[in-house]
Amino acid sequence: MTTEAATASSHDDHEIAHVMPLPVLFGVFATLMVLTFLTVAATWVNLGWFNLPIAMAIATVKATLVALYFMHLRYDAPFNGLAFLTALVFVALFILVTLLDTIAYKPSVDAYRDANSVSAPQ
Amino acid sequence: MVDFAVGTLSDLSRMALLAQSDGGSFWLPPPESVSSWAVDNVFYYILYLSYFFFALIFAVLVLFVVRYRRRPGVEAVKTATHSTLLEAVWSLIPLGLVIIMFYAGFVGYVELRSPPEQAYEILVTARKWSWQFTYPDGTMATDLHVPVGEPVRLVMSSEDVIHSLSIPAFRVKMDVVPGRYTRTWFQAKQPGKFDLYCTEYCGTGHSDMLASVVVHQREAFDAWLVEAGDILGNSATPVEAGEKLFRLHGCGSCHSTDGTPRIGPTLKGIFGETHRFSDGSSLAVDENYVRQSINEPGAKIREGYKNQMPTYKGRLSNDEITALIQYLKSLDGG
Amino acid sequence: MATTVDGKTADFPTDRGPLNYLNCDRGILSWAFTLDHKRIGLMYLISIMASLGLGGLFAMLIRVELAHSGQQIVDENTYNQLFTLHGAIMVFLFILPGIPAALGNFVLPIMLGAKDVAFPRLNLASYHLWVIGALFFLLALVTGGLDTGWTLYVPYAFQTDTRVLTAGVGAFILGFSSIFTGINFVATIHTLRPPGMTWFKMPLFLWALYATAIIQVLATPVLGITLLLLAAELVLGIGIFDPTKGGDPILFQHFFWFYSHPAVYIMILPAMGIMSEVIPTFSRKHIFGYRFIAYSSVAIALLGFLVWGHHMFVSSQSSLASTIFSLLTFSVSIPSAIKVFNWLATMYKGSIALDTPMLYALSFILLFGIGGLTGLFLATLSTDVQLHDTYFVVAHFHYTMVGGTLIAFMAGLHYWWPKITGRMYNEFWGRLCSIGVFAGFNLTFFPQFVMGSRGMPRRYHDFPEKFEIFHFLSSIGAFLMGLAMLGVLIYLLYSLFKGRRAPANPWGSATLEWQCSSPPPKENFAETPSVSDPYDYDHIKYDPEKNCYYRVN
Amino acid sequence: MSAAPDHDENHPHDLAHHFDTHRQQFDAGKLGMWIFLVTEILLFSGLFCAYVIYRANHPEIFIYAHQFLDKNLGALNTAVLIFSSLTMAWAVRAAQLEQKRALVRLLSITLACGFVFLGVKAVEYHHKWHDGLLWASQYNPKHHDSAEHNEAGHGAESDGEGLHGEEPKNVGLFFSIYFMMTGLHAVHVIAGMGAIAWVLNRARKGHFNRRYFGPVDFVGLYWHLVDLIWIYLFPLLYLIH
Ligand code: HEA
Ligand code: HEA
Ligand code: HEC
Ligand code: CUA
Ligand SMILES: [Cu+2]
Repeated sequence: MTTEAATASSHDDHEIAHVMPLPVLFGVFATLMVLTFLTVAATWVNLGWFNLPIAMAIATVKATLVALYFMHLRYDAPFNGLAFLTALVFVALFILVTLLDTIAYKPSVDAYRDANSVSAPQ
Repeated sequence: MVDFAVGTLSDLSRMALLAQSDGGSFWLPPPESVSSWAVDNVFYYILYLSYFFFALIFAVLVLFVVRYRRRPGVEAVKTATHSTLLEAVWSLIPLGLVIIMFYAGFVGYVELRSPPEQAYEILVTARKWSWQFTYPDGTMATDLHVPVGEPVRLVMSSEDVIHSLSIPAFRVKMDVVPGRYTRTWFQAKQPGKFDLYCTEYCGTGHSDMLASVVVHQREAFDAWLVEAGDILGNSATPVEAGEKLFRLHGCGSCHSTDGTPRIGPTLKGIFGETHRFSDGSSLAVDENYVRQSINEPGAKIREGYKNQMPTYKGRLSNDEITALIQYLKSLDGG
Repeated sequence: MATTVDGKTADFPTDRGPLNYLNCDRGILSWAFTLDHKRIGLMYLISIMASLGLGGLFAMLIRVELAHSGQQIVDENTYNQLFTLHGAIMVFLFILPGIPAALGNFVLPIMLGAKDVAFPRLNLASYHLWVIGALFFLLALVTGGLDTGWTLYVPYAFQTDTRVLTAGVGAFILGFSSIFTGINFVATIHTLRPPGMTWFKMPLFLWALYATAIIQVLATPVLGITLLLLAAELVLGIGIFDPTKGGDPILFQHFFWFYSHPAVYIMILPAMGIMSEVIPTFSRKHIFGYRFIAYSSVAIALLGFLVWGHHMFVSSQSSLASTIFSLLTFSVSIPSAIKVFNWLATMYKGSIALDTPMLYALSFILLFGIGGLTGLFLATLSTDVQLHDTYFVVAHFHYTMVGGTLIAFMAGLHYWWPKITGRMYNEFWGRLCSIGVFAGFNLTFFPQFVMGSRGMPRRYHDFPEKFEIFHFLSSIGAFLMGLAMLGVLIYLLYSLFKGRRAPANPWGSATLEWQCSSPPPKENFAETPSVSDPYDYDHIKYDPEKNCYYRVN
Repeated sequence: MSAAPDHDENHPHDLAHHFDTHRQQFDAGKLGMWIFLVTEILLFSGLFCAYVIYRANHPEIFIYAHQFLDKNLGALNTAVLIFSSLTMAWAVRAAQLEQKRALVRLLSITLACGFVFLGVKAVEYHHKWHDGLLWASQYNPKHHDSAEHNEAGHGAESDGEGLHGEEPKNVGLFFSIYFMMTGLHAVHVIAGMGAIAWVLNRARKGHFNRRYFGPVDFVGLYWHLVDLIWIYLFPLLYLIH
């Protein structure tokens, strides 16, 4: 790929960003489609609670592929990837801590609901 | 200017005196519940640490400013631009101190959040903008009466927005949240009367959402409970009973008795009036209509108002409703 | 016609270059659509000072109402609007954009030695969004006000008749304005540093702005989604936060504080950055512990995300979560402590000049010290039960936001005023008013600690007799402070017309912005400035004749 | 040495005045875009948080309600978005290699995919609207009294067994979350399409070359993020067990 880019005339001669080879793009696309099919297929069998982690795992593989190849992260300045990961870490923090709290106080909500089970008018 | 300074100084000294005069310290009101230590001990620990660090910073700052103030011909002296040791010292010392702080606060918190098994349970209902305390025998009151020396557990819920029950003398504070129960507890040390505030902002009447906590000896408490429970019996007239019920059940938070509309229509002088309803019908107000309004408020919605009134079916007996009706009728004269 | 002052021979230290950023283009449009970070910064500065004035006006009305128990000038509903609007305006319009968008915008590229921020158009958009957001706030103000408290807690916010939706839209837009500033600062600091300007050659103000930008980028979007969900509730009734529809009002508080706690560090970090410039300059001493201060900014920014639940200790948040949050909250106080002690150490054996910026800086150390130390009472689980939602909290956050940020803003404003306007203000009045602000401030808010710990709840239109004395003192103090602030406004305005022309480097600072003329030329530097240690004052010498400093190499 | 002139000959017109090289300009833009994506992720985090909390505390609502979503349409839209991501990534390549015709074509295809996605979404929303499957305050399901509903072949999922189970309380909350998530996502799709249309126009005018293709790349990043979020939305909303 480098040669292709370098043929254009210019004085600052190294390319500005990595150019994605077409086979990689197609390969990633095909994998994504297969994985999409797999997520749907996974719901045909009932694995109980296990369905959710499977679906999430597949989604995460897909997301990683998109980020690494379609979004060039693999060839990019590491800081960009770091920013992306940081975002995910903070999202996880936000969700997990809030979740922890809601689960812990749920009994006091349920107790009230059971005691006042005339549901509010809609 | 001098007057002002003198005045301010004397105000400041009054502030200090006033603080002492109620038996509390400059900072905290007197500790009136057995768990007050849970707050006070840590409070003073942090307070003295803060005095220390503030004094330290203040002293160093003044010293440096005086000693090293800029003078002609005197240049700054080059000193080290960093010292890992020094910096480690002044990170690690505070670190140790705050860990103690956290732990002491945690121990206190556990105390404040763990009522003893055998506690006297009172239900608290908060609504804009009044408190209602319901005792195990069904008695209701708008002030919180409790026996001295016994643990009391409050089980609280709100009918509208978030409120918060705060009794500073007992070091008690807990939000009262719609759609769930929240709990708190305390055990009063001695009889007396204390302030109870709503400390979560809840709208117009937030600063009026006050009540008293009255701590009785056990016998006096029992007597109070009997008396408070029998509203019809301990009132001279049905009208007086009706007025008490009106207050206890918080009707006044939506209805005025002086003619001004609020969330609900005023209840002054409604008897004999003809009211129109949102479905277009109309009716002359009589005892049956008022009884229905209280038992099934949604049946007829007064024009211009929303269906916001809760039902009182099961909460008010027939006789109590009769007393309420007498009271409402009495408003006509005034 | 050199635009850098690189030796005693430089011919114009007291002379402004014929063309500077202020007069190079004329006409209102050349301002409204300028891409110059200095002009944008200046427009921000004027705007946020107007907001400060408006918020301050509401504060004065609050204090009049609370001077005595019983109703003084306004009824309950109006009072509720007063503190809400005071809080909301001060937070969203003044203090969050305050230092970064106004002073930061002006100074950041120059300090860095760059011509502009990385995305000048985004910068302009940020300002335009600020204006639109402010207009929504004003719209809410005139069409029915807002009475929810600045925290917008539900379900009250669903039930009030006031303009929650309008104000919410305003705050949403202001959030984007803040995000744009943050994105710009991160990208600028990463990619526009000229040769020689390494990360550890950067002035600490830039580290502070960088840390602030991290928070702006990571936290503000959560405010956005919170407001979006609030709006969807008001318009559609989606019920996620509404207990009558099966929703959870405490969840709203988690959302709100996930943003708003980090936001308090958006307020304080840039203020600390200003301290790290002003204190070394006026002590003529190298900053002590550069790296610790730099790292502690980033540490505060990141740790600040772990503590939001300390606002919810008595909200019915679970004890488990409360315990974790309390523990983590203390972690933030360590980097703060490091900074305070390092500033003090910087002054050791210095040559301390008590000019106005330095007086504010010294006030900052004392007042932020009190504000931070009282934060420890609130971070502790059991004491917070007593103190939550009382005036103790009100006093705590005024000591940090006013005693900390506003005072630091004043320090920065006076410090960079000559650079921004090209004029010197009157030093005598400057010192006098800074003392007035200090005294008035303490008289206003110190009594509030005492009444707070004794139980006085916040957001109260009226109060029991026993708190009378505290409230009265507080009101007196507020007027004193208001008066001093008015004095500041007057002598600053006066200096624009009658002030002495400012030299390039009036204070003897070593950072780059003092190497270009006052006010700076359009593209900051015609010659690439020489980058060296930003706290090395050996090369900066005083010229008593011209009453300014020059650089020797 | 006067103030820097607005244009000098060494400074190309597609390099902004405050940058020294194209590379610096590109890196700054790319970093800026990534940080913007970070803010987008955190914007969505609130909705994911609401989702996780209600799903963890009230799984019955989700299990019951997801039957009303059409898996096939969801999968179709997933495929459409992934395909559009491919054409977008390819477009960036074309821009880098100065293949102008390919660039214009690929961007057009991407844009078209956006329309298809929105079209499918509109069909889904329409069905929900028709069936009263709306957010909490408007939730008013009509499935029990409309027999022709199942014959029309939508609504209940393809296994065609009709509805399982008692309706739990507060099912409307699921639809609140569903509409907020897919709605906000759709807004992002629309914004992305606007951005694509803008670069498409510039591409037609030949603005891009191997040193200046930043806008294509940045819009691409944004578009991929929109895809990435959908990759999670699809199993979370449509494929619940
Ligand atoms: C600029 C804004 C700012 C800053 C910097 C801070 C800083 C801190 N805040 Fe504050 N806070 C607010 C603004 C701010 N706060 C606001 C606006 C509210 C109320 C919002 C509302 O409800 O309306 C609030 C409320 C608030 C609460 C909730 C109270 C309640 O509602 O019940 C808590 C609880 O933990 C808290 C804690 C802290 C702590 C631990 C710090 C720490 O970061 C402080 C660290 C600093 C120091 C510790 C001082 C320096 C160090 C030394 C002098 C050395 C000695 C130190 C040790 C021995 C440790 N704050
Ligand atoms: C940056 C934030 C900020 C600032 C600067 C201030 C400044 C002040 N605040 Fe405020 N305050 C808040 C943020 C702030 N406050 C918040 C968030 C709340 C909570 C709201 C809520 O509960 O929802 C609050 C609440 C609050 C209360 C509690 C109300 C209640 O709970 O019932 C009180 C009461 O005394 C008060 C008083 C004051 C006073 C006297 C000042 C003084 O310091 C003001 C000084 C005066 C001025 C600044 C005006 C002078 C200006 C000019 C003359 C023109 C401009 C000139 C120049 C810029 C040079 N504030
Ligand atoms: C939460 C607010 C609220 C409370 C508490 C409340 N009401 Fe009402 N009330 C309303 C509203 C709103 C209406 C008008 C709508 C309607 O007719 O239901 C109303 C209507 C009425 C009416 C009919 C008035 C008319 O003019 O037609 C009567 C009588 C009444 N209430 C009595 C009471 C009594 C007695 C109590 C206390 C035991 C009480 N209400 C408590 C809100 C309230
Ligand atoms: Cu009830 Cu405040
Ligand atoms: Cu906080």
